[in-house]
Amino acid sequence: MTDPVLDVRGLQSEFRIAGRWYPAVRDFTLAVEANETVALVGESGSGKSATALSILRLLPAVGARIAKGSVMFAGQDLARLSEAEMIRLRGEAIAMIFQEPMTSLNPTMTVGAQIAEVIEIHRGSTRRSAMAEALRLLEEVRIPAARQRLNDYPHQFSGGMRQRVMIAMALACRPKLLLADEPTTALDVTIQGQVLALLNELKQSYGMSILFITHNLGVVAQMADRVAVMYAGEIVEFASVNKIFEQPSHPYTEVLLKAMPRVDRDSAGLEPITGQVPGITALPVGCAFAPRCPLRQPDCDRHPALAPLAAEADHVVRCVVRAGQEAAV
Amino acid sequence: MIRHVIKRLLLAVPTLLAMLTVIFVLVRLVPGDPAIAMLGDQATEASLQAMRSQLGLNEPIHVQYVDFLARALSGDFGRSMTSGRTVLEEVLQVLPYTLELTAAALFIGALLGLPLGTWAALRRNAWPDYASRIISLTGLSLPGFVSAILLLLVFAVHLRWLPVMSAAASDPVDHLRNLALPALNLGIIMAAYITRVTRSSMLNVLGEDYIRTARAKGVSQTRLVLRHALRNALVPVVTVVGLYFGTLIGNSVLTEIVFTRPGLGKLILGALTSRDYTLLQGLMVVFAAFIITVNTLTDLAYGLIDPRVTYD
Amino acid sequence: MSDESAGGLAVRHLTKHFRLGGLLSGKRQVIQAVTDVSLDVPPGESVGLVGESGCGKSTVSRAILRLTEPDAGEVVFDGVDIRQASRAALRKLRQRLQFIFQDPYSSLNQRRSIRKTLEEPLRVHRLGTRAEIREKAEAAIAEVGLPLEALDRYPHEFSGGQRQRIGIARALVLNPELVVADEPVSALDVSVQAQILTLLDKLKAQRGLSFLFVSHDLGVVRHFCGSVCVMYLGRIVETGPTKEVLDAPAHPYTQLLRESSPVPDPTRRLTLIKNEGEIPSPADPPRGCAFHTRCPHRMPVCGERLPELKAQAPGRKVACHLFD
Amino acid sequence: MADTTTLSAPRRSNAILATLRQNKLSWVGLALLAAIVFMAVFAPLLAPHDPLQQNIIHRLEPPSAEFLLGTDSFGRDVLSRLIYGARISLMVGFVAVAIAMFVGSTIGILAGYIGGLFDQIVMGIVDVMLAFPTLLLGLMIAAMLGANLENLIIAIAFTEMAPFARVARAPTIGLKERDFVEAGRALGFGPLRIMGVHILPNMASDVVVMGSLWMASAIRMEASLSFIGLGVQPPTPTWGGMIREGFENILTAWWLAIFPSLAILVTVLALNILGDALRDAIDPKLRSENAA
Repeated sequence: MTDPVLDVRGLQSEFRIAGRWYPAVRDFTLAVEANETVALVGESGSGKSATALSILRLLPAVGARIAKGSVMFAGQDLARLSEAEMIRLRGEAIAMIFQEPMTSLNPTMTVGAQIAEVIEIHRGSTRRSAMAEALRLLEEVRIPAARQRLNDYPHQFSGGMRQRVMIAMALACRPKLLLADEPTTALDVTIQGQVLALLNELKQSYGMSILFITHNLGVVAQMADRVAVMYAGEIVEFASVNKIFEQPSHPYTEVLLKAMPRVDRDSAGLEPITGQVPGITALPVGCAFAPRCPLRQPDCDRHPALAPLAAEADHVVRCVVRAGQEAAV
Repeated sequence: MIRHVIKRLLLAVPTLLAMLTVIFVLVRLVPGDPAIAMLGDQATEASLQAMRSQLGLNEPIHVQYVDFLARALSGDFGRSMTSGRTVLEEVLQVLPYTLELTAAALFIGALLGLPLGTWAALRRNAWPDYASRIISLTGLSLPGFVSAILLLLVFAVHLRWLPVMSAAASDPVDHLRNLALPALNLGIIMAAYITRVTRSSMLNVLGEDYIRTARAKGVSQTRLVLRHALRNALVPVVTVVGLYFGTLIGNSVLTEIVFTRPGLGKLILGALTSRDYTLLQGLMVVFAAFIITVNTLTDLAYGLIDPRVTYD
Repeated sequence: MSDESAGGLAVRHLTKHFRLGGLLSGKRQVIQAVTDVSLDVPPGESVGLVGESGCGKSTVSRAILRLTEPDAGEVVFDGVDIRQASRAALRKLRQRLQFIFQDPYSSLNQRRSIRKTLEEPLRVHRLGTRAEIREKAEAAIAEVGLPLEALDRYPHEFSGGQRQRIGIARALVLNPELVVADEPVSALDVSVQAQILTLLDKLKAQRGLSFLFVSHDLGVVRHFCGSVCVMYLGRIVETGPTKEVLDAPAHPYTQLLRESSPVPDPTRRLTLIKNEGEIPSPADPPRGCAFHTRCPHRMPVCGERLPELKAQAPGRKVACHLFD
Repeated sequence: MADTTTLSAPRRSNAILATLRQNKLSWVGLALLAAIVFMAVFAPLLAPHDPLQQNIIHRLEPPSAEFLLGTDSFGRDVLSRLIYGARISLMVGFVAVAIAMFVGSTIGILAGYIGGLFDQIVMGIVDVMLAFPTLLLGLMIAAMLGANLENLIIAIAFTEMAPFARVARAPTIGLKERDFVEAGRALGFGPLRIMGVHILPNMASDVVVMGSLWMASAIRMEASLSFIGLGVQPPTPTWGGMIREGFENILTAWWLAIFPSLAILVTVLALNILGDALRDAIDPKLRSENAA
C-alpha cells in the first residue's frame, strides 16, 4: 500500500479556560489512506470538530493551541508549518466544508466570486477564467441553471443548494483531502440523501480522501470505509465500517448503537446509559467512559491505550476489559 | 435596486408627516400664551390680538394643523418675527456653513474611526485595543462645548496656530483654517462613535462562520479583513453614523456657539433668545427634513453594502 | 371520520396561514403553513407527526394549544372545542393539555429556581395548599428521575438532558391527559435522547398519557408512536399505523422520506431512488399535489388537482392520485 | 433507580460580579463615581468657602493657596462652586434618567409584548422622537417651558424616554418568542404575570445598564443646556453655567473654564466606563468569549 494521505500521530489540542489549558483532543492517532472515507463519530463534546480544525490549523488564535503531536500530510508536518505555508495549503491540497450552510458563505459576495476566489488565490488565474471554472464547478455539483445563478448571492439559495456551493468551493483546486464537518446535519433528510450521494460520487471522480465528521451512525454506515468512534477527546474504537457495526467492541460504541432508534426495524426497548459526556475541565483520571460504563472494573481507574482486539490488528479499542489487561498504560 | 430606492423614498413621506405632527403638538403643548411669550408682559391687548391672528392661533386646532402641514410641505415655514425675512431665506443663508461643518466632521470621523476600530478588533485585548477603547470612551464622554473649549485653549489661545473666531472668509486658505478647529472638534466625537461600533461590529464579523470558511479557503489575513470582513462590518457602522447624525447636529450647535461660527446652531440660539416662535417652528421642520434625508440615505447605503436588503 | 370517543383529541380542518410583510416593510407574502389538517389522538395513544422543515408540523402542534391562533378549523378535546371555549373553560383545558418544547436551553426561565418553575403553575391554578403544592413539585421532580436537591438549583446548573427532564416535570405537575411534544429529543445527543425516550415510555405506560409527538426523525417516531401522520407542505399526505407506513409506504413522498433516512447498517446502503429537486416554499406551493414537482410517478393530473386524503387500506389513508 | 441522573456539584455563579472583578477599568469608574457622589453629598463639609459669597477684591484670581482653583469674576471660590455644582449635575442626571427609564421601558415592554398595530404606532412615534437630536429637543422644550430645575429635568427625561422604549422592546420581543414564555402561556398564565414575572427580570439588566450610559448623557445634556443658559439659573452653581462664565473670560482666566470642564469629563467618563463594563458583563456573547 502507498503512504497514507494524512497521518496524524499523538495529536493533543487544548483550550484555555479560566487561565488553565485543558485538552479537547487527546492522543489522537489516525491515518487516512488515498481515496478513502474515514468517519469520525461521536456526541457533542467528543472533540471531533476540534480535531478537524486542528488538522487545518483553524483553531482560534487566542485561547487554543496544538500542544503535542504531528500531522503529516504530503511529507510535511502541518503542526509545524508557518502560517504563510498553511495559507498556501488551505483550500488547495486540503479543503473543508462546515455544518451550517446558512452562515458559512459570505453574504456580501456572489457565489461565483466566492468560488472563483479560491482559484484566483491558489492558481493565480484571471478573474475571467476563474469564473468560467466556477461555473463548471456549479454544474458539477448540480446546481440547476448554474449560469444564471453564478452571480446570485447566498441568501437566494436554499440550505441544500448552499451546501452544494460549499462543496464546489472546496473542490475548486482538486484537494487530496476533504474535511467534512457535519456537512448534512443542518439539512432535511431528503436533501441530506442528495448531498451524501453527491459527495460519494465526487470522491470517486476526484480521487480524494474524506475525513467525515458526524454524530449520526446512520450517515456513518452510508459513507464510511473506516470508522473512528470518539469519546471525551479520544478515539475509543477504530475499525472498518463493517466491523464497527457487526462487532462493536468498546462499550461506548455498543451503547451508541443500542441507543439509536431505527427506522427499519422495531426496537424492543432502548438501552440507555446514565450520565453524559464529561466536560473537558472535569475528565476522569482513568478511562473517560468508566463512570457510565456497564462493564466497569477496578482496572478502569488506569487510563487505557488503544490496543488491538485479539488476533485483529486492524480493529483497535481503548478498553482494558475488551482489549486485554496488558494494554493499560 | 430601483424598487428598493423607490420604496425607501416612499417610506420617508409618512415619517416626515409624523415628524411634522410631533413638532405641531410639541409647539402647542407649551403652557402659556405664545403671543405674550413673544411680545412680553407689557404688550397691549391690541398688539397681542394682532399677533395671535398673525400666528393663526384664533383658528380651531384642526384648521391650524392642516394649514401648518400644507404650508410646511410647500416649503413655506413662515416669516421670522425679528428679521421679517422668510424662515427659508434665513436657513438657506447659513445652511452651507452647517453642511460644510458636518461633512468635514463625518470625513474626519470615518478617516480616524474605521482604521482605529478595525485595528482594535484585530488586536483584541492587546494594547491597541485598550488604547482605542479609552480614547473613544473619552471622546464620547466629552460634551461638544467642553472639547471645543479645550481645543480653543490649546490651539488658538496657547499655541496661536489657528484663529479663535471662525467666521466667513473669502480666502480659501483662511476658510479652511477657520473650518479646521470646529471640524476637528466634531470629527473627534464622530471618530469616537465610529471607532467603538467598528470595533464591536468587526469582532462580531470575525467570529462568523463565513470568515472561518474564507480561512479554510486559504485567504490571507489582509484579504480576509479587506475583502471578507470589512464590508459586512460596515452595516452597523452606517447605522450608527445615521443614528448619531442627530447628536452631530446637536453638537454642531454648541460648536458654532463656541467658535462664533455662523450656522443653524447660531440661528436657533438667536431664535430662542429673541423668542422668535415662527422661526423656531420652521427650524425644527428644517431639522426634521434634514434628518429624514440622512436616514433615507442611510437606508439606501445598506442596499449598496448588503445585497440581502434590496432583495427582500 | 374515525371515532370521536370521549377524552381524545380531534383536530378538524385546521388551517393557519402567516401573513408576512406589511404596508411598508418587506415583500407581502402568505406562508401557507398548515392547510386543512385533520387528525385524532385517542386517549392513551401516541400519534407521530413527521415531515421536513417547513411542512407545518410544529405549527399544528402549537395551534392545538393556541400558542399560535389558528385561522380556521376545530380543535376538540374531550368534547370541548378549544377555539370556542370561554376563558374559564380554556383555563381548565390548559391543565389537561400540556406542551414539551424542543430546546431545553430556552424553555426554562434562567432566573427562576426549579422549585419556582414547578410550583408556579400549581399556584396560578390554585391547586392545593402550600404543603400540597410543595409535595406535588417534589413528586414531579422524582418522577422524571432527578434528585430532590435539583429543586433549589437554577437552570444553568443542568445539562441539556436534565433540563429536558425539568421541562417534562413542568408539563406533568398539572396532571395533564394529553401532551403535545414538539421535537422533544432532537436537540439531544443519541445517548441522552435514549434516556429521555425511555422516560417518556415510562410516563406513557404509568400515567396512561396520550401524546402528539412531532419529530423529523422516523426512527424516533417508529419507537414511540403507534400511528403516524406524514406532512408535506402544510398538508397530511399519509396516515396509518407507524410500522405499516414505514415498512410499506404508499405515498411517494413517504417512500422518499423512508429511503432517505439512513440506517445504521453498512450492508444496506441507500441506493437513492430518483431524488431530485428542492422542497418548494410554503409561500408559493405548487398547484395540485404539492409533491408533484419532485415525484417520480407524477401524472398530468397531479399538477392540476389536489388529491384527497382517502382510505387506501384499513386504518391507512393516502393523498395521492396513484390510488384514485 | 436506573433512570436517576446525578447532578454536578453546585456552582456559585454571578457572572456579572465575576466580570466586573476581572475588568480593572470598571473599578476606576466605580471609584471616581463614588468620589463624586461623596463630594456632592458632603458638599457643605468639603467646600472651603461659601459658593455664593462674592468678593470683589479677589475677583478673577488664578489658583492660589487660599483659592485652590482660583476665583471667578465675582470673586467666588471656583473649588467650592465646583463641589456644589456636583449636586445639580448628579440630581438632574439621576432623576431625569429614573423618569425616562420608568416611562420608556413600560412603553417598550407593552409595545413589544402586545405587538401588531399597537407596536407599530407606538414605535413609529418613538422612532420620530429618536430621530430628533436630543440636544435640540431638550433645547426647545427647556426654552419653551422656561429655564428652571424642574423644566430641565422634564426636558431631559422627555428626550431620553424614546431610547429606553427601544432598549426595553428589543429583548421583550426576543423573550416573547422564547419557549419558557410560551410554556407560561401553555400553563395558563395571564399576560401581566408573563410580563412582570417572566419577561421583566430577564431584561432588567439591559435597561439598568442603559440607565448608567444614559445618565452620562443626561449629565452632558444638563451641562450643555446650562452652558447655553437654559439650565438652572445663576447664582446657583452648575458646571455648565461655570463654563459659560469661563468661556466669556477665556482669554484672561483659563482656570474658570478648565476645571468645571474636567469635572464634567471625569463624571461622564466614569459613568460610561461603568456602563460599558456592565454591558460587557451582561452580554452573554462577550462573556463566553472572555471565558474561552
